[in-house]
Amino acid sequence: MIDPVILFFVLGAVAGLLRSELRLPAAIYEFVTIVLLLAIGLKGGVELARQPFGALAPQLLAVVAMGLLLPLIAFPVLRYLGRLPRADAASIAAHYGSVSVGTFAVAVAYLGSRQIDFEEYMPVLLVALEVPAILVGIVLARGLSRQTQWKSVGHEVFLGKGIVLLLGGLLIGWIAGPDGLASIEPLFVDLFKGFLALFLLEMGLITAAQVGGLRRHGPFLVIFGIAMPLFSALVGTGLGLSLGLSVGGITILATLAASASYIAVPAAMRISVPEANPTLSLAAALGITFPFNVLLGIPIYHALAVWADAFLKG
Amino acid sequence: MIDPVILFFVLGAVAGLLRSELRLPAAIYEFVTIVLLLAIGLKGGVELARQPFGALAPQLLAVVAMGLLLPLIAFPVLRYLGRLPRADAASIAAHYGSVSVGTFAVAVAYLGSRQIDFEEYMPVLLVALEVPAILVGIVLARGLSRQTQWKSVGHEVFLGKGIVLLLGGLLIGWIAGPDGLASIEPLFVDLFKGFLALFLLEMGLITAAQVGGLRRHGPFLVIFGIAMPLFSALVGTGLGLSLGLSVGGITILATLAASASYIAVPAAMRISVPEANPTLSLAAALGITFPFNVLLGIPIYHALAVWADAFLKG
Amino acid sequence: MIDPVILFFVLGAVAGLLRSELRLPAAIYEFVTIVLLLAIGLKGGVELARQPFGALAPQLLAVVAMGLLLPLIAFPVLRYLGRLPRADAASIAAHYGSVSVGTFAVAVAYLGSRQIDFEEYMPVLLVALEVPAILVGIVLARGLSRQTQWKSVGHEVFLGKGIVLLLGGLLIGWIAGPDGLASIEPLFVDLFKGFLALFLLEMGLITAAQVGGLRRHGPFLVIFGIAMPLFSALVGTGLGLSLGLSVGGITILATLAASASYIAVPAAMRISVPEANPTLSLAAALGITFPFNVLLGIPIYHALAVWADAFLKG
Amino acid sequence: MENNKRKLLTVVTEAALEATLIKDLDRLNAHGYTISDVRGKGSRGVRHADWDLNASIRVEVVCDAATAETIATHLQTHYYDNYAMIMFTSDIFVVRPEKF
Amino acid sequence: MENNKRKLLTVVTEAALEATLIKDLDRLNAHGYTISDVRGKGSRGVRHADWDLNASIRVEVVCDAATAETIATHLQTHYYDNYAMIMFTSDIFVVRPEKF
Amino acid sequence: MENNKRKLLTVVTEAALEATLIKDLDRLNAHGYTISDVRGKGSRGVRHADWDLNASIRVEVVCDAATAETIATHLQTHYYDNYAMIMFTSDIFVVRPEKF
Ligand SMILES: Nc1ncnc2c1ncn2[C@@H]1O[C@H](COP(=O)(O)O)[C@@H](O)[C@H]1O
Ligand SMILES: Nc1ncnc2c1ncn2[C@@H]1O[C@H](COP(=O)(O)O)[C@@H](O)[C@H]1O
Ligand SMILES: Nc1ncnc2c1ncn2[C@@H]1O[C@H](COP(=O)(O)O)[C@@H](O)[C@H]1O
Ligand code: NA
Ligand code: NA
Ligand code: NA
Repeated sequence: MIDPVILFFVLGAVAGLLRSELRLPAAIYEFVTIVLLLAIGLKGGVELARQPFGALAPQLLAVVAMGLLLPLIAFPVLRYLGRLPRADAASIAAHYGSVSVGTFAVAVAYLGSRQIDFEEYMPVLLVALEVPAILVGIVLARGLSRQTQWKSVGHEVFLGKGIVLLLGGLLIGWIAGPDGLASIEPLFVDLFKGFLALFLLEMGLITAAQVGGLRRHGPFLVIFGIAMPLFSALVGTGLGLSLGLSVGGITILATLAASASYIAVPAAMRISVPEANPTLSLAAALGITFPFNVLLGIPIYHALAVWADAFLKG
Repeated sequence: MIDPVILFFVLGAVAGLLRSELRLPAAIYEFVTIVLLLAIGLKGGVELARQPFGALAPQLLAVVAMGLLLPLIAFPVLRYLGRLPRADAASIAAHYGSVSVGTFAVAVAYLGSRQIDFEEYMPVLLVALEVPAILVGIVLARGLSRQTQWKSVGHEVFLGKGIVLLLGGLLIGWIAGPDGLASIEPLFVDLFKGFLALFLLEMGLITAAQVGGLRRHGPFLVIFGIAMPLFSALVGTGLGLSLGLSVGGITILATLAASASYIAVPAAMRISVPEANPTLSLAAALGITFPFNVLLGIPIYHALAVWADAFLKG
Repeated sequence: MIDPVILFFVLGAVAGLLRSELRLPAAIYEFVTIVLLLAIGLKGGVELARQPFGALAPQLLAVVAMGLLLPLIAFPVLRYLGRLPRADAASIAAHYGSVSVGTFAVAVAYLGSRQIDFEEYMPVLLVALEVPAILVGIVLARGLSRQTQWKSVGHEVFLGKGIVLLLGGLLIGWIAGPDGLASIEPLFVDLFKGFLALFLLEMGLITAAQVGGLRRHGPFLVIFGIAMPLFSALVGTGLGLSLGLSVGGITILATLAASASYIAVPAAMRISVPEANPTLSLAAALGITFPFNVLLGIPIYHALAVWADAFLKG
Repeated sequence: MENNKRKLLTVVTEAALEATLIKDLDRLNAHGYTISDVRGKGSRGVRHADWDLNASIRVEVVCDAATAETIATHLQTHYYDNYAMIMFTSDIFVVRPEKF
Repeated sequence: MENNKRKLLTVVTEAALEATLIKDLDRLNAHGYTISDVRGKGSRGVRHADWDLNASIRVEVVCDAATAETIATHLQTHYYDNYAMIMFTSDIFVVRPEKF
Repeated sequence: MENNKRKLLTVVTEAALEATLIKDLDRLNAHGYTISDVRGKGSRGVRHADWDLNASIRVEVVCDAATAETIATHLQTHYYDNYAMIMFTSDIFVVRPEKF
């Protein structure tokens, strides 16, 4: 059974490819994004309240290490196999080391509609994975140059909309607890999938608009945009196994690893590594990897998690 | 008992006439419209899944024929009785041959709050009725001239926001089925009437702004804007009877026939028949016919359907 | 237990002070405001339907008298203690004599989550309190000069968004009654606190932006911004007691008295008393009084109401 | 070609003035105007449009030099002291000069 | 400094024309364009952008005088009669003239 | 009348640069600026504002010729190579020249 939110993505993509005049107003796309980010944070925060925070430290460290590692693997592939200029290779590597909140939301919806549980602190890992790859990307592009204005990079990265809303939601959920949140659930829980559907409709339209970029920049990006998430998902699966996560948790962690950022990282790269061509990274992250993950990747990562879990236990 | 959504329309109209500064931001009006269009499509799609699609073919054909016929009747009335220039007569005829989604939604709400059932594939007929009158209008204005860029007309007409969202909703509802849609019902079902209320609030404001246009263009438009929907409703009632529809279905079909487009047709006419004065058609469709249908027409069409149904059976 | 909506306010204020790029699009802030205003009106209207309207007349008169009195007390304090120019003193006095719908909504949420009842016609008093202080403010600034264009002032004041939506909601609720409104409750009732949370998030951001204004205009405004609502709350409590209101009703009336307008009054003053510096009044009303009321004031006014009620009965 | 020379008068000011300005322009014989939403900074501080009272508009009027002068003087007299406002004119060449 | 002189062609018209105008500009050799949403009033009445058909846009094209002339003539011939539209040009000095 | 002649510097560029440009303008002695949201097309392709990274802004600064020159040079040096950006100046006449 295909989840209807995926069908909204397909509708958007088809409408975009047919050059329909359909468009979600920018303010509405922003509204939907804000509600989704807060909802994800709130849900994670409520769960955090149920368990000692300290217990999360090892997971956090391991996941940050993965966020540093993945762009370091992607960079030489892009630079030498893809023959991309240094700045472009660094920027794309940063996109793939970081995460996509939209893809995370689809994975949550996927598991939810199959009633598969997962460790509910996953939003914390989502937040932890957003930033490290950005720093690696900047260093890969510039070296550890003095010229980089780390203070303003830090401001841009840690006070961007995504982090503030996710972290803010986490804290509010943590302080208010499940009872406190009951009164705002109609907006942040009941409407979650409806808003996800609208979000994916617009994502479909945006994805379709990236096709031009892809056509210009050739087949390497297409292959990279599929191979890299598959590889990263393997890394994520391995990490999930060794952290002792449930099948649901492994699926989510693999999805996080496999997803490529298209909000926080592009904005940060545009300011910090301006000579990188944003068309390249967005064509790959949005034009290939996002639809791949949403349509095929998540079921694959789930199957992988089931298999790996059974294999280990068997 | 008067439906509260109608009261929102009255509130908007009164606020507009008093020149209040009240205004729904354009992005919100668009948002509300998008959700309503998708919701109507989704609901129709779910019902389509329950029955063989082929069975709809005769209804579809009959309804398209009505969509071609109505503007052909309206045109000579406007041209010779109303002494309107050819382009204006053709454009107004196209507006009245096509349909208004807002009026349809009010009729659905009207029947819903009276627990009157209707054939749930009505949204399919809604889609089918949007386009034919536009083509008739263009031919009436231009003849079958070679100059008309039918390709770009077709693009404009079939890939406009309205058709894409209605058809897209239909397809998603059809594929996902009732169970699949359960998770997005809080947005597309539970909020339907609330969003309809906001939509009608803004429609009231827009309607009030048409009064100036009416004052300038005289009493003929006022009479036409009431007489034409009454006549069309008779045609729709007759067609509904002969297709064997239920009382609810006849009411809806009569309402569709009686309603005048104010989204798809104005946009298409502005591009395809630019010499037609849009103030005229909007003053009639929005300033007269929309409020008439919403406040008085729908109850009348319902009474007519009850009477016709009883008469036939009796 | 702290209400989560308050935490959204804190999140917004902190994000604003840290100069995060977080921002609610203007259209969404407007959307949320419109829904809240309508929701408050609808709820009040439903209750009005349950009781004879005439019974409200004494309450209305008393409350209007309070709305005229409070700015007359604030004015000399601002003018002579604060040494503010006449126009500024008059304008700030008008802000504090009028009311803040956002503060009212937080008080309603506060009582709601503690299951404390209050007289449900409170939204009527809210409407009644919006306007008188504006007229007093204009007269304080100008005298009863002929130059004042009372007609356009009246238009501005009575046909502003706030009054139209509150009054419109009241009327719709009154006509439609509780059963009629059932179908639009998912939007106007279930989502109320979620929308209030988003509203307070943006209010936090706006409040943080007022800090600059405060820094420039010194400590007098800070003291006034806390002392004035405390004093007004005493007046409101006394009035509530003498009108025989319940503990909940006294709390709301005290909150209304204590709150300072930041929508209707600033807009009216900008046009009618343009020489008043809007930075001053907004710094006080938004930068000090709004957060004070929301974070500390409402619990204080509630405690005061409990004490006063017990004292009187004991 | 000289007879199609006109003035473009540009005013950037508070959104709160919009309705008032429109009435003034009608009275002062402007044949039309174009308004857009903007944000900015000037001597009266930052106006970043995050909410109603902080929003700004740009008003543009195409007209002859005398009308531009009249309007500019009127606005300067009535609003410059109490509102965030700047104003400037530039030379333009219009198509269909009879309209302006 | 004279070789960086160009024309700025400004068109204010109905939003419904946007897609059509973009195609025209591409065909008429404009190297670029900038569009913004506006509202306003002119000989065809008030256009206050409260909904789609009532919305207006401002289209600006930086180009040489000959291109400006061509575009202006094309728009005047094709749209002036049936659409709310005004048009004017002004003299500007561009940075990096080779772009335009 | 000559002492009220100033320059209007217009920059159309990526919305991502807004915060950076504002800091630059403050440092380079612009007394103010006006920003509006636009969409468009240029040598770096179509920027139709459907989402953040694809959005453009128009920045306008009224200032004297020397300041305009300084700002234009600064922007050209720092951003022209890596960002979608065009820039031009025009002559304007300001009301209350002491403000600029
Ligand atoms: N030098 C300038 N260049 C461009 N726009 C300006 C300038 N000065 C002021 N403005 C605009 O005019 C508005 C009002 O200016 P002011 O009255 O100086 O605060 C500001 O918010 C800006 O949008
Ligand atoms: N004199 C004018 N000054 C500035 N803008 C104008 C003027 N006349 C018309 N406009 C703008 O151009 C649009 C179309 O003008 P029109 O075709 O005269 O109705 C109007 O809606 C205004 O936005
Ligand atoms: N010839 C032009 N006329 C008007 N606007 C232009 C022109 N060229 C570029 N632009 C605007 O400047 C932005 C950046 O241009 P570019 O760097 O050439 O891609 C474009 O997205 C347009 O909004
Ligand atoms: Na990743
Ligand atoms: Na019809
Ligand atoms: Na008060």
